[in-house]
Amino acid sequence: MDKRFIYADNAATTRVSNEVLNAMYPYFVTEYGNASSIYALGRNAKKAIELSREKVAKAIGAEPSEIYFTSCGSESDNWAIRGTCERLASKGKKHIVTSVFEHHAILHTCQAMEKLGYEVTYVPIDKNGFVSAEDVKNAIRDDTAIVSIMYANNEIGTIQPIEEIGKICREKGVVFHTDAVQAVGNVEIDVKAQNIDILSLSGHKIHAQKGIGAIYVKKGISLPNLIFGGAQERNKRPGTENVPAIVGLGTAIEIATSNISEKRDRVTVLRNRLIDGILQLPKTRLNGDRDKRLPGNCNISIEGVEGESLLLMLDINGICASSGSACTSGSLDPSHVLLALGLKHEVAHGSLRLSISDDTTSEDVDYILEVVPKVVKRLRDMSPLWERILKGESID
Amino acid sequence: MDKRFIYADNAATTRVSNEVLNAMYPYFVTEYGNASSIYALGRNAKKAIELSREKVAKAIGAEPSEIYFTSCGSESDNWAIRGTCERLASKGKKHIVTSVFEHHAILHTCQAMEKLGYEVTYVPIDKNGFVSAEDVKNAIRDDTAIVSIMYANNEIGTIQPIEEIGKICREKGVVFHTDAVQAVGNVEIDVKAQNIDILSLSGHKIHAQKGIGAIYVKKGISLPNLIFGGAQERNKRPGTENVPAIVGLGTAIEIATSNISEKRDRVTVLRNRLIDGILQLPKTRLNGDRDKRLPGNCNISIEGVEGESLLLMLDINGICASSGSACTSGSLDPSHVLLALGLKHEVAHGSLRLSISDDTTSEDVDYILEVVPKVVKRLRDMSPLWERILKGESID
Amino acid sequence: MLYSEKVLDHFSNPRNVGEIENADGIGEVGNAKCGDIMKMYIKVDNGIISDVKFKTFGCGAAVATSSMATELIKGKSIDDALKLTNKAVVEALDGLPAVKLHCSVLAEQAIKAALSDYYTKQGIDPLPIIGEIGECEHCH
Amino acid sequence: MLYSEKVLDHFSNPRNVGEIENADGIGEVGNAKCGDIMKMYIKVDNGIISDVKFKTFGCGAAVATSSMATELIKGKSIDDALKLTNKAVVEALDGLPAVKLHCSVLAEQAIKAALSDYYTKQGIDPLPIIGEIGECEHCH
Ligand SMILES: Cc1ncc(COP(=O)(O)O)c(C=O)c1O
Ligand SMILES: Cc1ncc(COP(=O)(O)O)c(C=O)c1O
Repeated sequence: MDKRFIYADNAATTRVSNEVLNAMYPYFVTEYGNASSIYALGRNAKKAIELSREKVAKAIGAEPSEIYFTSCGSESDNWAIRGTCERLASKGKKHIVTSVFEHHAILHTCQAMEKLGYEVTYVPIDKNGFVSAEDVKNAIRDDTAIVSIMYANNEIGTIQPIEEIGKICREKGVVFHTDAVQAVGNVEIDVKAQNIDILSLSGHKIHAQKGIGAIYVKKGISLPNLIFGGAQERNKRPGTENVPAIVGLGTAIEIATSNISEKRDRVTVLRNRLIDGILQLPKTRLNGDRDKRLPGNCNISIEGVEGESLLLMLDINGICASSGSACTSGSLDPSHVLLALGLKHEVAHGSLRLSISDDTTSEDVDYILEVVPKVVKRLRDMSPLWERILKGESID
Repeated sequence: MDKRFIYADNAATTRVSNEVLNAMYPYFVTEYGNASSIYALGRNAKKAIELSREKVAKAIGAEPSEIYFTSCGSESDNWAIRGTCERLASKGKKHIVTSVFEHHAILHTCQAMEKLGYEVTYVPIDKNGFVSAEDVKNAIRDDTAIVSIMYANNEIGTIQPIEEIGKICREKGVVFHTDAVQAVGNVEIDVKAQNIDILSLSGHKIHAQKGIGAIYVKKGISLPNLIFGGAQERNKRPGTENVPAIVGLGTAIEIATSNISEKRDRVTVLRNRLIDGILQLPKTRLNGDRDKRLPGNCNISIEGVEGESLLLMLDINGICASSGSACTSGSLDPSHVLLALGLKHEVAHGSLRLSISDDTTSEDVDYILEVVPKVVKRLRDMSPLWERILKGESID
Repeated sequence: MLYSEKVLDHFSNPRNVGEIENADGIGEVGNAKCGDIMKMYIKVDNGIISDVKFKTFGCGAAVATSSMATELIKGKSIDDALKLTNKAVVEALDGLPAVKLHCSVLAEQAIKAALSDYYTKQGIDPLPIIGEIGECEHCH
Repeated sequence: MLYSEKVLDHFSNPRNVGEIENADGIGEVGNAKCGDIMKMYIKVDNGIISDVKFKTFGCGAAVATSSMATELIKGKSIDDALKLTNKAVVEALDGLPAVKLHCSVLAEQAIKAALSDYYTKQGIDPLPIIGEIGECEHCH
């Protein structure tokens, strides 16, 4: 078997597609004007931004005037939480509802709010990786400023009951934010039908550039600024507009949302082959529900193997993947998502996330399914735990 | 005279240079890995970021560990002010010293701090466009958290006595921040020699992409986060790193600072020709000191002419320029910088900022000096004020 | 902020720029401080505005609305000219950015001011006919 | 977080992986919860570590430090092996990321644990010779 290069970490980031790069290109070198400038070069930039805003709006069923560009998904998340809290502070709303398995952009922002005197309820997830709308409902209090539940989880890919939660929040009159960074382009989103008040998205998960994001804020909600300065983005987000990246995001989101269902079917078939193939290895388990998950997401715990070395070994074989092990982030704890799912530390340490995209081919899947068992065998052979695991001994 | 296209608004933004675009390119389509990922594709991205950090550090005399990448100059400015205030809040420091002619990223942040109970002293500028170090000294109080004075002004280009102010702040034990967005690449900066504690810079003023900035924070100062989330930038600035833009910034700053003095001499000659040429028109005045200004900056008030129509008319003739009129920003007030200089509203409305770069040629200057007088004549002929101005009547 | 093609056309090639010697009515509105002054000159023959010219100090929209307004009243009766609203000027220009709407108000006021001057010169009190012209609320 | 070429080499091609049947000493340190376990097997002949093997469950640095540590003590005297510090392992690997330094500590401890076991099997109290091995402070 020849060595191939397979990028199977699309949940971490994606390649900028050729269409996107082509769309961006002129804004680097010919249409490089400042979008606030009055001359044609500036007006062209401005027009391109507004066209992109329309595309982003259309992709999620919003109005262009409800979209603001930001520098990333994390900024959008921070802005949603802190802006809403600030806006409602004078009304005595000092409580936040979120879930235990949100992205750190939400969790660490909530922790920062706790330091400022806010109370945060972290609703749990069940063993399939779902937040229950009922739990959210019960968590809402009179002083709840915002409910923030992610649309789809970045590690285990489970898609949450957003419409139900949206309905509950609307009934209770509470602002509902969803981090849809992983969902956009994979799931049909309609902010109006789903009663979403604020939504975060990011370009680099859908083949646009890193460092560009957007936030949808429902008309009527005036989010105080997170960053102050010039009049860009209708006085809401200063900084000379990143025109090429904005144009790229518009292009990318249009492509990503134009044929979701067809793409989903195709990718799901490949993804299921991956899941089924890897689950044939002994002592493995799928993390997150099998069906209600992002089409490209495969997350499997492989006992007796540590995540980082698994990734390095896959890398040597040309496969880019991710793990529930948070080694790279400077922490030794395994992923909070897998722990929230009820996994033991040692199992969580040995998780493998493969996230494929529309570019992934059937041959890529064949290759992955050839390499993973070999690599796992090699690491298990090297592991002092593996025999004990096979014997059913406790390895705590 | 043939129509040419001349971009003379480099203080607003710049074209991405070919060197920068070439450096960025691979990080869009081949080296697109997430810099936090463990596999080679991620490690390469990480290495590129660290190399860029070294270049940025070197350009201003800092250590790489003192540099954090941000999404723009505005974010850096916000972070400097708000982070420092937050850090020192427990010490009862509730006072900020800045100047009247800062960029809005500073001024509007200061206003936001005022709403939170901070007091802000806005030191004035003199008629040549300088902050006095003495005024800064006198403004510092026991409870001053931070002094923020821009390195060079974006409208009139005047270069401030940074070293003197730095010395005063160091003596008084007050944190000194400077917004060097306009200065980097034009002026030799040495944060250590100049006693600068925090410095903001932005890529798009030096031929890198829009939407990338950096902040220098002196070792020992731990700035609380402005944005919370992942572990990127040593836990200080989350969001998947914008690798291509960061690489571009490193490339751009290396080029911009590699031959400052030679470039300055060349550009200054052209800039002086522009100034002298336009000042030959009656009823004009140079804004800002003639010598201690950014090499590419020419800012002249032209009585009897309104800024926006001047810009539109220049645009028709292929010249991109800017004005002290803030029309485009949705405000009808003329620039706070020109008013701070003591200009009357009606004079401030009629200002022209030409900001040339290293790419500007002598022929470009010839062309500008041919077009500007024609356009001014046309607008003055159309203006009901011009005859009155010539007669010396008051037009208030 | 984006100008329509029409606005840019009327700015680049403004119609009816200039002065009318011995004009029958002259009106000037706006002020330099706020950045816009419009001066309108009219010639009236038998209740018809037979000629109109303007001079404007101001932004692109100020010039374009002046130009369009003169076009819209040239050859029209005084009555029709008095009925010209700023909205009609804006529509004729295919719209104006929100922050520039005040320029169209100025254009309407300039016409009224010129007609007011015309009536005054005729010895007729303009107030019952034209009403208070007021000042642009953006400038004060 | 970047690994040196040496670390990547020792990870990809770890030296001395495996077990030694009838080893003279076996040491195991770390725990699965914290993600790293190292098990070291040694064969001792006349005070010389004539053979050494390891099995490791852990990250790239854990594997690489195990591999490097075995290389550094193989053929050495027990005395020399006891003098091996985690710092020496790190240096031999051209450095480790700060968050991975604890892996080198584990490697040092694994050797000590194996030697401790060796002494115990010889009927010698290892404590005065080797001292307390302690636990990795990162894991507890
Ligand atoms: C002096 C100064 N500070 C801050 C900024 C803001 O930089 P950015 O557009 O990257 O946010 C600018 C330019 O826009 C500037 O000229
Ligand atoms: C669910 C989720 N939220 C937020 C983010 C942050 O996005 P960004 O890297 O653009 O800041 C990510 C990805 O990193 C994500 O997967």
